[in-house]
Amino acid sequence: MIDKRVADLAAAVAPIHDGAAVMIGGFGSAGIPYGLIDALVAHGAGGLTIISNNAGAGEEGISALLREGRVAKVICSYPRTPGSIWFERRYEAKEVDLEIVPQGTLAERIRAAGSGLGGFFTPTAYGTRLAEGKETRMIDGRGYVFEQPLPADFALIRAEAADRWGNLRFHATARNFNPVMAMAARHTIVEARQVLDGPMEPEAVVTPGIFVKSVARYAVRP
Amino acid sequence: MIDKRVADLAAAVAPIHDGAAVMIGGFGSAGIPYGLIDALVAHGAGGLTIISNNAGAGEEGISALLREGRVAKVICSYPRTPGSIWFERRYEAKEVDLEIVPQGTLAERIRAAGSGLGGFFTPTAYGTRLAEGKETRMIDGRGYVFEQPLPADFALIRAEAADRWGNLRFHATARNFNPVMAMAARHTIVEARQVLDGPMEPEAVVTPGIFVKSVARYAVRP
Amino acid sequence: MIRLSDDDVARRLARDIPDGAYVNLGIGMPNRVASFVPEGREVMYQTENGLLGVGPAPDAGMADPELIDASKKLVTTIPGSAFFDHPTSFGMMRGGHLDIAVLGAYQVAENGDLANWATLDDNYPPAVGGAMDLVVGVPRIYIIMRHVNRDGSPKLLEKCTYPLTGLGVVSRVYTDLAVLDVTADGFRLVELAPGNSFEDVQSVTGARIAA
Amino acid sequence: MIRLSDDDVARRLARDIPDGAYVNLGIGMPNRVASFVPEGREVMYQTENGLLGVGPAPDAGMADPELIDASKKLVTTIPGSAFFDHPTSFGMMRGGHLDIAVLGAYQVAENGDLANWATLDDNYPPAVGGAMDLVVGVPRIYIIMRHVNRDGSPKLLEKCTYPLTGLGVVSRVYTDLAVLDVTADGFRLVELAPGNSFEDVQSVTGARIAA
Repeated sequence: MIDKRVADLAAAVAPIHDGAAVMIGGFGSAGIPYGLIDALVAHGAGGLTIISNNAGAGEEGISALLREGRVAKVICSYPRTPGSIWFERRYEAKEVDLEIVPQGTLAERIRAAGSGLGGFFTPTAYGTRLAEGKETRMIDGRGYVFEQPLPADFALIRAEAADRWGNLRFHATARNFNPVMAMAARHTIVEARQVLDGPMEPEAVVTPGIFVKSVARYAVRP
Repeated sequence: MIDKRVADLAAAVAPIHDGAAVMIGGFGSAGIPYGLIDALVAHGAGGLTIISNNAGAGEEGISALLREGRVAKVICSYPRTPGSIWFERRYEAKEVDLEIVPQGTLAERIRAAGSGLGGFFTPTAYGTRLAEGKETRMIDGRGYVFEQPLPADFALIRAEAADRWGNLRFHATARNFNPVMAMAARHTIVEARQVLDGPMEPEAVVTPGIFVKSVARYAVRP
Repeated sequence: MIRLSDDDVARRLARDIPDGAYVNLGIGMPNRVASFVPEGREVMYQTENGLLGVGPAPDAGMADPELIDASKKLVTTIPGSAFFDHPTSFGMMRGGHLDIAVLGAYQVAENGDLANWATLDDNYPPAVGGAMDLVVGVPRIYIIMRHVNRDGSPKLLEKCTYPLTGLGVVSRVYTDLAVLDVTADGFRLVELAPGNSFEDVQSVTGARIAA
Repeated sequence: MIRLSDDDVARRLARDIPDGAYVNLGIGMPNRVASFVPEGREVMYQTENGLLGVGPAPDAGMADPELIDASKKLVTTIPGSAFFDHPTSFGMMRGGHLDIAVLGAYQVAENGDLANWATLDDNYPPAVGGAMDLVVGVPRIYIIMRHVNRDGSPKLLEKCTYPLTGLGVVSRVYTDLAVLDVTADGFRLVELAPGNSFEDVQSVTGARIAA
């Protein structure tokens, strides 16, 4: 029988090891798996590479991981939101490495990893500082940059609803990076506001369960 | 005001010109825009390049376009289903060119065109006859083939429901190539089994209306 | 010189957003444009975080904390809205499906180069977001900004000195002093803000303007 | 030699499909495997045309003409099913998300090369479908086929003579005479069909089998 439901958030994050690359869904405050991140802070794994659009704000979420010194590197598009105090502190103290990736390239690199592609050419960032050192190519008279797939060991995902097969749907703009990160990690962990008793309607599924390893309930909405 | 609804199928296909590259959604008998194809046969445009997974069967759909001599080239993954008599006849008489693309590569080349990418490396077909003459690359010890984006002038799409903004949803396995082709053509034409009076629920939309130019009602289900 | 208010510049730009357009508005001044689009035009705003058809701020008590725009502001849906994920959102941008993007800028060069994501101050960590994807994909990039910096130095230049966001991407610039097109021959004056002379505007611009 | 029936070969292979597996079954003989998977195992079958969780044929009168599998047969959904589009479907394959694919073959070589999409007969137009995507992405490729061609010539070879589908991709081969693993050292016998000797099977195989 297929049943991806686990007892709680702590059980869900237990496999995350020191030095792991961890994708974390969300954009702004929408779709961030706060419950799983709190559980990861409590779990204690360190030396993490965090792949996410932002680098946390305030004392919550990725900020808490940075505050507790668990993060060795951040790969993101926009680390500097008002209130990203813990990222800024760790960055200025050179305690955390930073790789900046344009947002669409970040999404596409993650998708390439999840889809088994070896890389792609994108026009984004051609001729800019973010393309320095990268392979470029002229295609039909236009400049493109070669970008590599970006996989991860784990993905922490926030869903609106999940069933025991791991099928997921999302709420409003909380969808963002969650479906694509679910595809790209070797071990995808989901917090769902609702864990359904029965199956999700097949047409309503956004992320098919094949991409999901475990599901824990976390009913709090930010 | 945004209103993509047009009077009928004939009005929808009227802009298709001789020599156009036309994507046609569907796999097997599911999700094929039979109404639009019939209208295209009646419309009369010829010298077409047809991009689709199959090359028609029986006397309907793409087979009718082939029978009437409107097709100069087919780009597809699987032209040879039982009953592909018109494709076989035209192919054997050297009246139609054929480009065979592995099915996943076909989907991904169409997606690259719709998403503004310059091409990608895929492991599919590496070392086979279908990679002959193509650029290859070893990435982490594995062979990949470079594949180019595949755009089109028009796409003919079959949807279950559409609203006046062009938002679409699909039915069961009639989804297949329809959403990705809707993204990749300069002019995307939709036949919808239902044209809604009001807006579609935003979470239920599979293809956002931005990818759609016109919508005509065609209530027949195969 | 007589300078338009930020709202008046946004109002001027809004006149150039046609009925039926698909538009991405950047954070800050660009975001104000939506409120000035003339009545009777149906415009679909895209926000990069996965919503086409961005509606106004919610009424008190009706906010959905997971329904936000790219600046993290609470928004609503409108009839015709659709939600989608990030790969689809940036496919819309890069694939040329949007009609117009309205962005702010630190600098615009006469060849259309845009600098709007980083300064020369290396103390700050860099942050790029979706700007580089927008500028390569959207056919009309409209810049809305003050004509000069606070210290009076020009933002419209022969060549950008700040790190570039994109090369040759800007179509038109709306400032508190003028509207300028970027052409193959450099900046070309479209119109002056009321009460200013061509010479006034040229004098605070770091590149030649064709009248 | 005593040959298993096609159903018996499918039944033997089905024993190796574990509970909870995600499996793609090719058209023809591979498709029969589903009906022989032992009771109590929940297996999710993927069909490339956009369904995970393929159920059995519909009851009379309940058919949905737009709910089909890759061989265009009418199917049903089961609890836990999901629909998706082609890019997602082939992302599942290439991205290594499926556990097992069961395919037919014209030829399998001792290095795991597979030929199952084209013969040397150029009169037919070529047709590849999704086979090449499956074999590069799915970690376990199981081949189900007759051990020899109708004329008695071997299908298990030192080197394929037909156009390849993929290089070094086959994990295991199930035939009417034996089950063979593909290893770094070539074919290795897993088991013989009842009543056959190793020498019998080796004599109709075009490559050396390690016992």
